[in-house]
Amino acid sequence: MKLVALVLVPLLGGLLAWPLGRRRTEWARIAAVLALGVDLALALSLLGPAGPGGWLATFELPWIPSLGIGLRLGLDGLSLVLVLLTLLVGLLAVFASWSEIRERVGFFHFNLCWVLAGILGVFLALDLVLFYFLWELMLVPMVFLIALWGHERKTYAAIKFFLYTQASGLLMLLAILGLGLAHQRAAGSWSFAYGDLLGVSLEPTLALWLMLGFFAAFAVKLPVVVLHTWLPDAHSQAPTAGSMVLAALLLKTGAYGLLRFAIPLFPDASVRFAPVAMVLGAIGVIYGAVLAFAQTDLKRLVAYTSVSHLGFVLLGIYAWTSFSLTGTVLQMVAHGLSTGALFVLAGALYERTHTRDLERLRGLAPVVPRMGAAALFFALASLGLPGLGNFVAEFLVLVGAWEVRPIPTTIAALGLVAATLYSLRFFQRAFHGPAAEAELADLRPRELTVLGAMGVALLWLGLAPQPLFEVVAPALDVLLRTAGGTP
Amino acid sequence: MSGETPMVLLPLGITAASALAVMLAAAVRGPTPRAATGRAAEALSVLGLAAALGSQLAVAGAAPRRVTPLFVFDGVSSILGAVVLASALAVVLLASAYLRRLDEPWEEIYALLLLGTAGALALTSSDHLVGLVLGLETLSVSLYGLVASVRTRGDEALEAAMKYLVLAGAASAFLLFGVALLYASVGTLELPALTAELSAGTPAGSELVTVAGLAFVLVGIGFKLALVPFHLWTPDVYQGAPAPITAFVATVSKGGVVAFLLRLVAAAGAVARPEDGEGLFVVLALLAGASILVGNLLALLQRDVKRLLAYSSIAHLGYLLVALLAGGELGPRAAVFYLIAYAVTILLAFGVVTILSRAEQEAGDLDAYRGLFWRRPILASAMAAAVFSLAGIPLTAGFVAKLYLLLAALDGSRFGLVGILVVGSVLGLYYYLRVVVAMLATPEPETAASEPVGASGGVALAGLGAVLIWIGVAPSAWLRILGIWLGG
Amino acid sequence: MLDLLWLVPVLPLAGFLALTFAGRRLAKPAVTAIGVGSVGLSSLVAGAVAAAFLGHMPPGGVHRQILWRWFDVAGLRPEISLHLDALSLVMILVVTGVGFLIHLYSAQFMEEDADFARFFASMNLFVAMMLVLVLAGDLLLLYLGWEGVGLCSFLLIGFWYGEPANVLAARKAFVVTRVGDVAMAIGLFILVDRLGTLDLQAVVARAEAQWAPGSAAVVAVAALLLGGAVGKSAQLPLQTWLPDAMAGPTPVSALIHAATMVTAGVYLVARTGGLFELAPSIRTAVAVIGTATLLLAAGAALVQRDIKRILAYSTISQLGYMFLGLGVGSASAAIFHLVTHAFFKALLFLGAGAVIYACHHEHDIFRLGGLRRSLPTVTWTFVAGAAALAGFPLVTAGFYSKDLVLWRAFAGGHFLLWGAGLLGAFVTALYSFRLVFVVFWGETGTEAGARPGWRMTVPLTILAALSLVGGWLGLPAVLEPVLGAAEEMAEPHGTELLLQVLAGVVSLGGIALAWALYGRPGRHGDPVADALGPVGRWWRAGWGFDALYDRLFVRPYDAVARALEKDPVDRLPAAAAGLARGFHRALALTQNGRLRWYALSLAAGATFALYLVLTL
Amino acid sequence: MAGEALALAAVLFALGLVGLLVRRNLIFVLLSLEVMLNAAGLAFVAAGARWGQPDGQVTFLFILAIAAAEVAVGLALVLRLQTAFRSLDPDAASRLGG
Repeated sequence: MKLVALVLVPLLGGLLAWPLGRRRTEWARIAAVLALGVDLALALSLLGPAGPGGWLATFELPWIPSLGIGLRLGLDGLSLVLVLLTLLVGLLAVFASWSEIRERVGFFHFNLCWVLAGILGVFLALDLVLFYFLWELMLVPMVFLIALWGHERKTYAAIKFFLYTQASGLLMLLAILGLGLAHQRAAGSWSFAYGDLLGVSLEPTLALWLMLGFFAAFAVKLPVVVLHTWLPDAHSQAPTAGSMVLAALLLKTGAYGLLRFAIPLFPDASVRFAPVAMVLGAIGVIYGAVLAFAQTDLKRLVAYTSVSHLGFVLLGIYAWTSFSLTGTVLQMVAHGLSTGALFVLAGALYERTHTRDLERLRGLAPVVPRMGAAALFFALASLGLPGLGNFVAEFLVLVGAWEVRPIPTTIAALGLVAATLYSLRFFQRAFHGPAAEAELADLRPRELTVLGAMGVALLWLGLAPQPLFEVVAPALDVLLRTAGGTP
Repeated sequence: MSGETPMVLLPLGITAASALAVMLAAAVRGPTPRAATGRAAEALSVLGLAAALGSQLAVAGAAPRRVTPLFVFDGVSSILGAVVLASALAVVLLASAYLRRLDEPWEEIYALLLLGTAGALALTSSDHLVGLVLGLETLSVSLYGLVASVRTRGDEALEAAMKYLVLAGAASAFLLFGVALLYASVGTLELPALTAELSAGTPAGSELVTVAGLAFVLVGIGFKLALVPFHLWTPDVYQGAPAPITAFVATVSKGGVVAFLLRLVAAAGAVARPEDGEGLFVVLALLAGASILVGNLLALLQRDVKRLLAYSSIAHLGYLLVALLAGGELGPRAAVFYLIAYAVTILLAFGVVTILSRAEQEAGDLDAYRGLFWRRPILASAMAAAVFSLAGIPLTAGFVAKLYLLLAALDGSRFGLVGILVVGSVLGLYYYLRVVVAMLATPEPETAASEPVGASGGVALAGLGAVLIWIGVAPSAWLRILGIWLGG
Repeated sequence: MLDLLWLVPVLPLAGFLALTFAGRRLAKPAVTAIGVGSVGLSSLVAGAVAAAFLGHMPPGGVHRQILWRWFDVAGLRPEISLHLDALSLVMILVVTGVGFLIHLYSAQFMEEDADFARFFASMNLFVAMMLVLVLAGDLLLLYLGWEGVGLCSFLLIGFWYGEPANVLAARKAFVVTRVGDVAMAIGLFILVDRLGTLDLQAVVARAEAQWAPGSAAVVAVAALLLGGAVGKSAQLPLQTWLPDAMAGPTPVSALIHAATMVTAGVYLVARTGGLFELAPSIRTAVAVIGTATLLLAAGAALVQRDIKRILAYSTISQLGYMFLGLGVGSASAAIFHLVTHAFFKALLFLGAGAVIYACHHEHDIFRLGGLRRSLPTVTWTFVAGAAALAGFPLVTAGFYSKDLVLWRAFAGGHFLLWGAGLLGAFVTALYSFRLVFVVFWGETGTEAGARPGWRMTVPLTILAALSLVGGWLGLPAVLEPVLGAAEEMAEPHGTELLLQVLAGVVSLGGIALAWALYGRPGRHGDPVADALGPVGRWWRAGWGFDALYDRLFVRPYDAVARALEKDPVDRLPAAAAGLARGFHRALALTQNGRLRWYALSLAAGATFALYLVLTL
Repeated sequence: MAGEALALAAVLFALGLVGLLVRRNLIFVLLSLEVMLNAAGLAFVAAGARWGQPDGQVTFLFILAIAAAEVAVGLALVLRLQTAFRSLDPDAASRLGG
């Protein structure tokens, strides 16, 4: 029941925030904070020893019984970590948009809460149709966030995002239905339950096609290079909170989908596909980094760094080893925090200077020293400086991937140099050079709190990530065993 | 004929009687003020349709029963009859405010609406080619009148009506000629017997006649369903007709034809040996694929909302055809379910259009919807829900319907059509989203008048919206009813 | 006492944190107290630890302090642990000791700078990271320190970030060293993959147990670790960042060149000597790289005009000696040279800083001159440092340590390398005294302005003393238990003595030549550079490496990035959208509103349906 | 016999269709429509004769009624069209499109 509440609380919070925001804008913000805070407490209360199969909690209720579709939810360590990340980033996003969003505040928080609810649902769903339902559900409010509160090309970006994700989602839907049909033909009864579908034996060609259907949807979200071009537009056009949610959370649903569904459901097909995916991951690391280096729009730059960082995730997932999966999970969390923070900074800069153009942002360090320090810190996180979460994550991913496929791994490792280039370029372009002659307000306490929380979390993940690993380890072990992967 | 027969004929009877009553009311208007007659006609129609719907639901679920060689009352007719009646009721309710704003008498419109509904109702249960012809023509002739019925709509309506009359007349001629040819070659007009005969082998020497007959029947049906390449009339009629009439064309007139097609395909499928059935199926598959692609492509950059919905209806009927072609246990159910979801959705959409429109200046152009969300949030939300349902986004009926439809299509191994469907859906997402984005646009433009929703319109919108979400969130009750009524 | 070891890195780290978060609200004296005091305290603790360690040598000569376990994944359990043995002891003493002196000096040198607190924060972090690096008991923690010093070098080289050139130099330092770091990281991947651990002791032990000498894995690991070391220690081919690194304030150069950063590579190779022993080919490569670097850098140093650049190239060259020492299997000689070099190079940089401080930031040695009259303390301490660098026989530390390296090369049978080293020594003597004579003798160039106060002269004096007497420390004996005793001497002691004399003669010869060319009154110009002509210009440009890399890597990368800027992949969806739009336009033409055309389509459709049904 | 009648009906139908397509006067368009409908009626009668059933004739009666209704509405529209557009060209009214 707690699991249902986990999804419902933000939904209700959003429904509450909308009308409240018409009365007084602060009320909408407070409603959102309260809802997410309560939800966070709820999620934390689920921490505990894992039950059989690694589950911490499960829930089941029939939904469309004639087709074996149910409201099946389950939470294991992996889900829990992502749920906590979602709520944390969600809260921070509310704070980060406190002064940025001034119009239609109630509706903004409604959308924000609903996106978060959709994402939470995705991390919990254990019925494939329900998963798809929530997968699609989270897009619409996200589109609204971009289309309403975005920057100059918001409509273009919103529609592009919508089309990419929906089109790939349709392919996944086909794969889900195909899998359900295969189960129905084999077992004689309908079911879309994750547990039931895990065991379906499929003819190899069919399995490959179905796997590709899932992969398409997750690859768009992740994003995998070639399918990534929605991302720079969406990220750069969205408001700060939108960019945060996109980068920190929405992309992670792709990785989560691969971990939870694409590989365990089709282990053999995934083994066949793994070399391709790992090469794609390595290409993504480099391609994203080179393009990030080339950008002049600050938010676009950060967006391309996501392409690069999520390349590591793809590499790690398809290496399918303990090391790489642990690293992948950590990378998901750490990237969420570091990139989220960079978007907060970009938003703060935009709010003050009204530009995201690196050609025009110059020498800001003496003007806004705190912001400079924060930018440096998160740029360093982004380039994988040891001591911060991203390093441990990338290290584990690469170690794990190295055992499986050294050549793509080496290419990806070169991405660390490329990451240095773009991170330093970003930081130095904006903050170094002859001092800017502008009077700008430095980070305000609220912004400092948001960034501080993210920074502390990154340090914790970089220096003592063991508690996190202990939460996810049972879940990852189960996944590894399910897909018969190498340990 | 047993004693219960009148019961199954009750809905048709009530509808026809209401039509007569409205005509009488109009005829005896005499000195009473115009508005009073109009309202009386409206009340009569609402009551009549509600009663018909009630009786329809009351007789639904009974064992299949044949009444005269022309009609059969079974699950299909129960469901689709209910769909037709409910749609007609919704149209009448939605039209209320629009018609009351008119500067001319409007009670005849109700008479025509009721007559057309009766024709569509007849179609849903007709199991006989002559039944088909009768139902179709009753419906069509009413529609010609309806399209041109509002004088203040001006030249556009007139043009639309003329086009519709000539083209639909030609299509009827094709249909009739096709039926005649089939009759000539097979010797029966009853659908089950006809398909049985056909599957037993085409009578020697009359292959040409038989297949030509089939092809011409398909032309007639394809025209009514606005399938490509018989679709060109659709956007013009949708645009030219008064908004509530467009809603009627989009739902009621489709429901009856789909029922007949369902019977045709089911009958053909039940006896099909691959070599016989394939010809028909291939043609239908081509029509479906072409409709999906062409409909969506035509809608892509369309700026007039009514035209946009017309093109989208072309595509949606293509989707529906995919389910029909899938066959099996799921196919017909998916098709009927899709039709229900589509009817609810499109009624909601045209409901909003109707409420925003005056006969002289209808809310056609997308600009009329710019910033609607901030001016009239509830109407805009309803429109958004409808548009999302058309796009197949979760929480709406369209999502579940599309899911079910795809499942059926995959089950029937219609992979090529599924591929086309996916491409078409993606194209569709673009223009549906454009409508939503326009409604969210800021800053909202200054607008002259804001038309009141009216009580009956409000009730209809609320009901349609509720059903839309209900189906989208908890469809299992609906699926169960379908399972029971459609058997299997 | 040993349990206080953790304080050694933590104190400067605490200084960094305090200055970062409160620095701008503190008065300068308070900043000085925190910045200098934290490192000072750290050096005191280090001294106490050293006393305790040497007093009661722990069993095995190693003291381990485990702070916490970093993580535990699939059997890999890196720890945040401190590893104290003779090698790390020497290193922490040098880092904290020399580091403290440099901090003290900076307190005056940087007094006028607006970003005083930021400067000390970065310096403290630099020291802390270097201490983490040398104390790490686990290669992963070592890597943390390793990258940490890279970061700090970035922060400090680019300290005056208002100047675009400094910004570029800072980025260059970080990026070039990171290239090496990536190589090292891949080496670590192999270690984890094959050995399942990154613990320093376990790695060497397991490597010896599992890997045959010269096997592919160990060669690969050693080569990759060498890649890291080459980057940090500015050896060929990754030496290009160091000459530019002088863009930072002079104390920063002193810190980078003496106590921290560049010595990390030497330390790493010494620390993982066990692996290199298993990979003889790579060890030879170390020696060859060292020798090549020492010659190239010495040549470049000979023709520079910028005082700090001369010292920078001399650092590269001296690091080459250390690599030579490592390569011929005498890590203790290399570390010995590292220590003495730390003394005299810190001294030289601080002296150069004092000159620059006094002479209005004039860097060109030919515009300076005759400073021995106005800056006597600086002059004499600088001469002491230069003498140590030149290996002035008997009375300087540099002589002993350099000679030990050369002797070990000779004794190991690497005559060619020995010869090259000797040649390098001659050039070293020549260029160091070229610098001394041009700057401090001759006619007065730039007038000396500000006089250095006690906070600058005290460190200079202490370092001068250490540069002179540091050679008698007997360090090799302390280090040999850790780094392995030198192999049995192939030659009798007589040869060693003979070679020492030879080295002394070479050094004196170089100094004499320098006097002849630059020292005698009335001399003008730069005869060596003039004699070398275009070759000299080539050398002055660092043998053209910068230009080469610019063509080979920087410009192509820029070009590729610019070409990709608009993301060519984005044309795909654009093309798809264009296609759809084209279809839409074409189809929209059919909707022309004409009744007869519509009727025609009906007829055509019917015909088509008929045709289909007939043919199927 | 039935064959020939059907062929005649087909010819009539085709003539009607061609008339519909080529005539530039709405009155004649409606007439062509009548021809097509009657062709269908003829086919029904012929088919009924072939099978000796009354169904054909009955349907023909239906068709007569249908055709009458069509034309009635059609002529009404033609009247209004004539006043609105001052033309009986079927393509005169083509404002809708696109």
